[in-house]
Amino acid sequence: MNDFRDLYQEMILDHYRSPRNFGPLESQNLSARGYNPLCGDEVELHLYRDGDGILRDISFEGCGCAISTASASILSEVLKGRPENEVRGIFEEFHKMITEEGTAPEGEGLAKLKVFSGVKNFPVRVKCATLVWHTLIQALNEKEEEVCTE
Amino acid sequence: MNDFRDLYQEMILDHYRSPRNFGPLESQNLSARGYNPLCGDEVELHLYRDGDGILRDISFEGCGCAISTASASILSEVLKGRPENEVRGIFEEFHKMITEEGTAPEGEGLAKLKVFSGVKNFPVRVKCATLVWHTLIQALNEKEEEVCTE
Amino acid sequence: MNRQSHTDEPGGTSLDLATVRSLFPCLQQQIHGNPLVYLDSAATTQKPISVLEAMDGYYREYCSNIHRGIHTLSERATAKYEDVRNKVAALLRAPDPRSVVFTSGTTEAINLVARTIGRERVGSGDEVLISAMEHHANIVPWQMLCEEQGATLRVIPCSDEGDLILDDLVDLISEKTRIVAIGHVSNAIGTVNDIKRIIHSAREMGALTVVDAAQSVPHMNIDVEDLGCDFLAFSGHKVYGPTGSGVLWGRLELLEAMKPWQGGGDMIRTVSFEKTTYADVPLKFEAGTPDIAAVIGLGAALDFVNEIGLDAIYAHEKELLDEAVAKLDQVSGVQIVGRPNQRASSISFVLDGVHPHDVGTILDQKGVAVRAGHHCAMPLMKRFGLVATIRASFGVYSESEDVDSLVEAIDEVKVIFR
Amino acid sequence: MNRQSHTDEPGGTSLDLATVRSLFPCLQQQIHGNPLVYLDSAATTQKPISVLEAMDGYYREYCSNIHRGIHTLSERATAKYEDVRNKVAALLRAPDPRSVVFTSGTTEAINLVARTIGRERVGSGDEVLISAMEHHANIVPWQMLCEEQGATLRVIPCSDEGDLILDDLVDLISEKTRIVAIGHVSNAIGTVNDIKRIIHSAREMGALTVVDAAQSVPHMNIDVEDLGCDFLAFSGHKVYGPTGSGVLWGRLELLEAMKPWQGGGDMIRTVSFEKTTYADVPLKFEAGTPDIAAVIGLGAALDFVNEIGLDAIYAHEKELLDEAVAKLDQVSGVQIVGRPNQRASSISFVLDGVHPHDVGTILDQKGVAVRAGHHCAMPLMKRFGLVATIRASFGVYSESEDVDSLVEAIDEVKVIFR
Ligand SMILES: Cc1ncc(COP(=O)(O)O)c(C=O)c1O
Ligand SMILES: Cc1ncc(COP(=O)(O)O)c(C=O)c1O
Repeated sequence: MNDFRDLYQEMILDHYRSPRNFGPLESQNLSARGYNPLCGDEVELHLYRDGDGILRDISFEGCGCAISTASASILSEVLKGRPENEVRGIFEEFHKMITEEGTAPEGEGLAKLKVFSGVKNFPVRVKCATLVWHTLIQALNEKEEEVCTE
Repeated sequence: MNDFRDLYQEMILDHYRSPRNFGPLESQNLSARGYNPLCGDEVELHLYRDGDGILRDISFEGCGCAISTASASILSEVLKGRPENEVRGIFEEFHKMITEEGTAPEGEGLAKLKVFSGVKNFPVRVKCATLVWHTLIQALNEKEEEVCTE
Repeated sequence: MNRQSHTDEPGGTSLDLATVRSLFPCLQQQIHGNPLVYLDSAATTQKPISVLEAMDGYYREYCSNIHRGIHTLSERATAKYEDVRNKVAALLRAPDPRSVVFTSGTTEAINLVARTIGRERVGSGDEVLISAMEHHANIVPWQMLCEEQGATLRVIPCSDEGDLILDDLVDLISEKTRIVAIGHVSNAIGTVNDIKRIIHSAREMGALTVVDAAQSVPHMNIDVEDLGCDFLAFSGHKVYGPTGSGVLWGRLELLEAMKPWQGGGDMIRTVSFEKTTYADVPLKFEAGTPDIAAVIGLGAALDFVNEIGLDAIYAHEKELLDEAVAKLDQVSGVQIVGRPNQRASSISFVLDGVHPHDVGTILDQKGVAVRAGHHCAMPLMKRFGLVATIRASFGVYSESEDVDSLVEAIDEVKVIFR
Repeated sequence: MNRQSHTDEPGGTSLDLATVRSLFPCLQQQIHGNPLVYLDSAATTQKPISVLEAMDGYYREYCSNIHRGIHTLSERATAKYEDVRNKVAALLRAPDPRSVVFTSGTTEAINLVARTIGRERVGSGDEVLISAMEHHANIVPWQMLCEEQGATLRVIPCSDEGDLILDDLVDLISEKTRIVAIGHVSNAIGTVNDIKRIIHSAREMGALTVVDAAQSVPHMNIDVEDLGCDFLAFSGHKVYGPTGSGVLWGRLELLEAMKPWQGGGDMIRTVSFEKTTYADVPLKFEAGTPDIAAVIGLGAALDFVNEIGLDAIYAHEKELLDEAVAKLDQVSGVQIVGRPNQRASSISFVLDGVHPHDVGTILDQKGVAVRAGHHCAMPLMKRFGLVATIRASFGVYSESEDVDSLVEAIDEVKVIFR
């Protein structure tokens, strides 16, 4: 049996109740919107990427369910200050972790992402956890269309 | 088991091979067309009804399968010279005979219709046996549309 | 025609629930170690064994294509298929089985109407009226039609209680109104609408009326003559029948005058490259090989429903709905969405501080199957300022214990999200 | 994606016919006291037990609606349903499963194309090209489209042998030709058409190509990339699957650019009364609750077909078709309609002095199930100066004894009609 307590770990609930980096971003120079038709949730991601490709600042608005909100909140904390290339690699590892038997992304400051490893046992919730990540990639690719996790 | 020999009685086969009253009718003052989408067969019925409502002459063209051809041929023989009202009554009895446990139409000169009693055991062939009859009623009612036994 | 007699005493027959439940194999299972509590019947009902056996019987004993076949298997299949038309006509108290068109579901039935007579009747500047609580299946086809024809979509508003506001009906329905398409029962919040009144007003102004009966046919007796509507659509899979079966009932004279929709086999009388003539109703609207097995299964489903009786089903479900409302009202943090005058099928609610999606996941872990989402009724969600709700919906096999399991599981959610 | 390997040696696997036949419950019966000889597979095939079990499994174990459901049953059903998309893509060697749209059958698939991209591409003065041997499903939708748009329907003629005459293809396909819609295998006379050549010519002139593969998918390997077509349609019930299942495959970029057809749930992304946005392909084209059970059954049918292999099926059926042609040629009075270069699925014939309908009735009494009629191909019948033929059609379970029973029963017809 998959225990839903693996899914709803304390850290996730905490970020759900008090999301970090929530709100608009004055310095923003990149942004994108994502939509999850399953829960009806929408996220808007704001980024400031400097000339060296470093994500200097990240914030988000919207979201809804605990998983997608916590995912956005933790993403914003964990990725702030990292270079774009590294961020793309982290998403790949993160995606593996929650869909296949992959391990959590390794590296300094990434331990928090491990709280989402329980999502693997809840396939319909994978889209909730990845919505903000797909939106991030969309923003980095400077694509206009809204991301949709259909 | 329903024996198909009950269906294909000698008289039916005879009328199929040599249909009586086949061809146009010079004196015609009523006519109608009927179509059976199941076998693709079409029948055109020609009538001469006199002022007293007597069917003085009957002929047909078209048809196709043994049952519908024999039905048209035997109808033309059996009904010639009968008043319209009687003819409608005969159709009702005929219809009962080939769909429910009705007996054959009684009356002088109607015995031939009995050869169709075997049709009762072949429900999909009922339309073949009745096509010309429905067409007859259509002609008597002076309706324009083609009859279709859908 | 094979009409069923309908008793006048609602609840006259009381339901033997244990026996009823034993007829549904899918209910006899555990989910994550808990007995399945199926509260998603508005999405699709479970199917009794008799329905599965009817379909299996077709496939094992007389599997063949219908119409125009002269061999024994085809003859049997055709007779069985056509007999279901009589059963549907009897269910809807429709005088003529030829007015019953088989479709793949409610959605196809509504699209058929919009794309045939809808196109003919609705022109530039005309109006189509729907309500604020329609399912997308009764919004999008009309929206597409209005866009194509330059017509306007108007909407009967919904009160905070979740009832349609009919006071201004005279303003909403005018000579411009060509079609009024209304859901009988809301799949999202369970409101039973006073469609008779709406139909009456629409007819007075000469508008066509279309009833989306997807959520009423499974729960209450329907009489199309008494309602006075022109078209009525429902889905077999929501009334204990198979997926792939559905019905469009229409007034015979309208169906006869309508152009066909899809082209193909069975819907034609004769085809040549120069000229094609169409079959009579209902075959004119049933192009191609229909879902023969599903229609035969629908026949068995209607037999099942008739055996218990829709009055008994309605009474049983009403009792459960009342009980669920009362018990959910006791749970702190639960807000029921809509307090309609009359309710059938469903209850929607939200839980303070927890997203419906999270509620759904945890309930599922407890074996309780509910829907969490917009229930294909986004405009209604918006009306209530929500993006999603949790919906519990009931069927003939639902029992009081299901309500208790639901409430217990919600308590568990609250523990986690405390 | 779950691609099957395809052996290059036709007939390399030889078929264990007794085992195959034992998988089909409906074949194990007597008709009028004679063993059933089912020679009507072109109308619909019999279904193997595995298909019935797959559907039954859905209804008994995880019956629920799909997409947007977050409970376990819905999750299982969604995964099973979506997995069949992969199987269909593998069957057709389609690179992307999103290019597979589930429909209720070939008829709906062709209508979908005609009503969406057909409407957009075909205007006044344009032409649509079909062939003289199309099934009504691939005639009537184009005829309706041409009539509506003021376009012209043109027809590739058919030779006395029953082959399409392709010599004048350059004259038939011009810049005016917007769509070329061709049947791969004739359901009426069994011709395998050289569609690759036709598609090539059509593409050169910029016309869209639509393949009616209803009678080819059950009998031969198909590779949509190799064929080069834009759309391809088939019916599940003709390839050992359930009624109600069908497929439209289309080029992804075309599907993506196309407007949706039917409106409803599942095909939308967001709905408001002001603005509705549509889901991505393939869901954009799957409005409403699909025939979930039938799609799951189709998955099992494709597994069955893959296990035997279409090369082996083709080889087995070719042997039987050759044998049937040879034996029917020996029966005096029998005239086979069409002697095509390559044949699959069916043989049509007439018997001197006996109407096909009467032949059909007597054959049925002997347990031999054939079709007698126009086979939804009236223009082709007319081409041969006939109103009807008798058609014997074959499947993987057909055997040499079936051919003998057919010939014996024809002898009996001749005795009666002597
Ligand atoms: C060649 C061909 N095209 C189209 C169809 C129509 O298929 P369906 O009736 O399953 O939609 C058929 C089957 O009758 C066929 O044989
Ligand atoms: C009120 C209402 N209308 C229409 C539909 C659409 O039915 P289907 O998906 O069976 O076509 C539904 C079911 O989801 C419904 O509840």
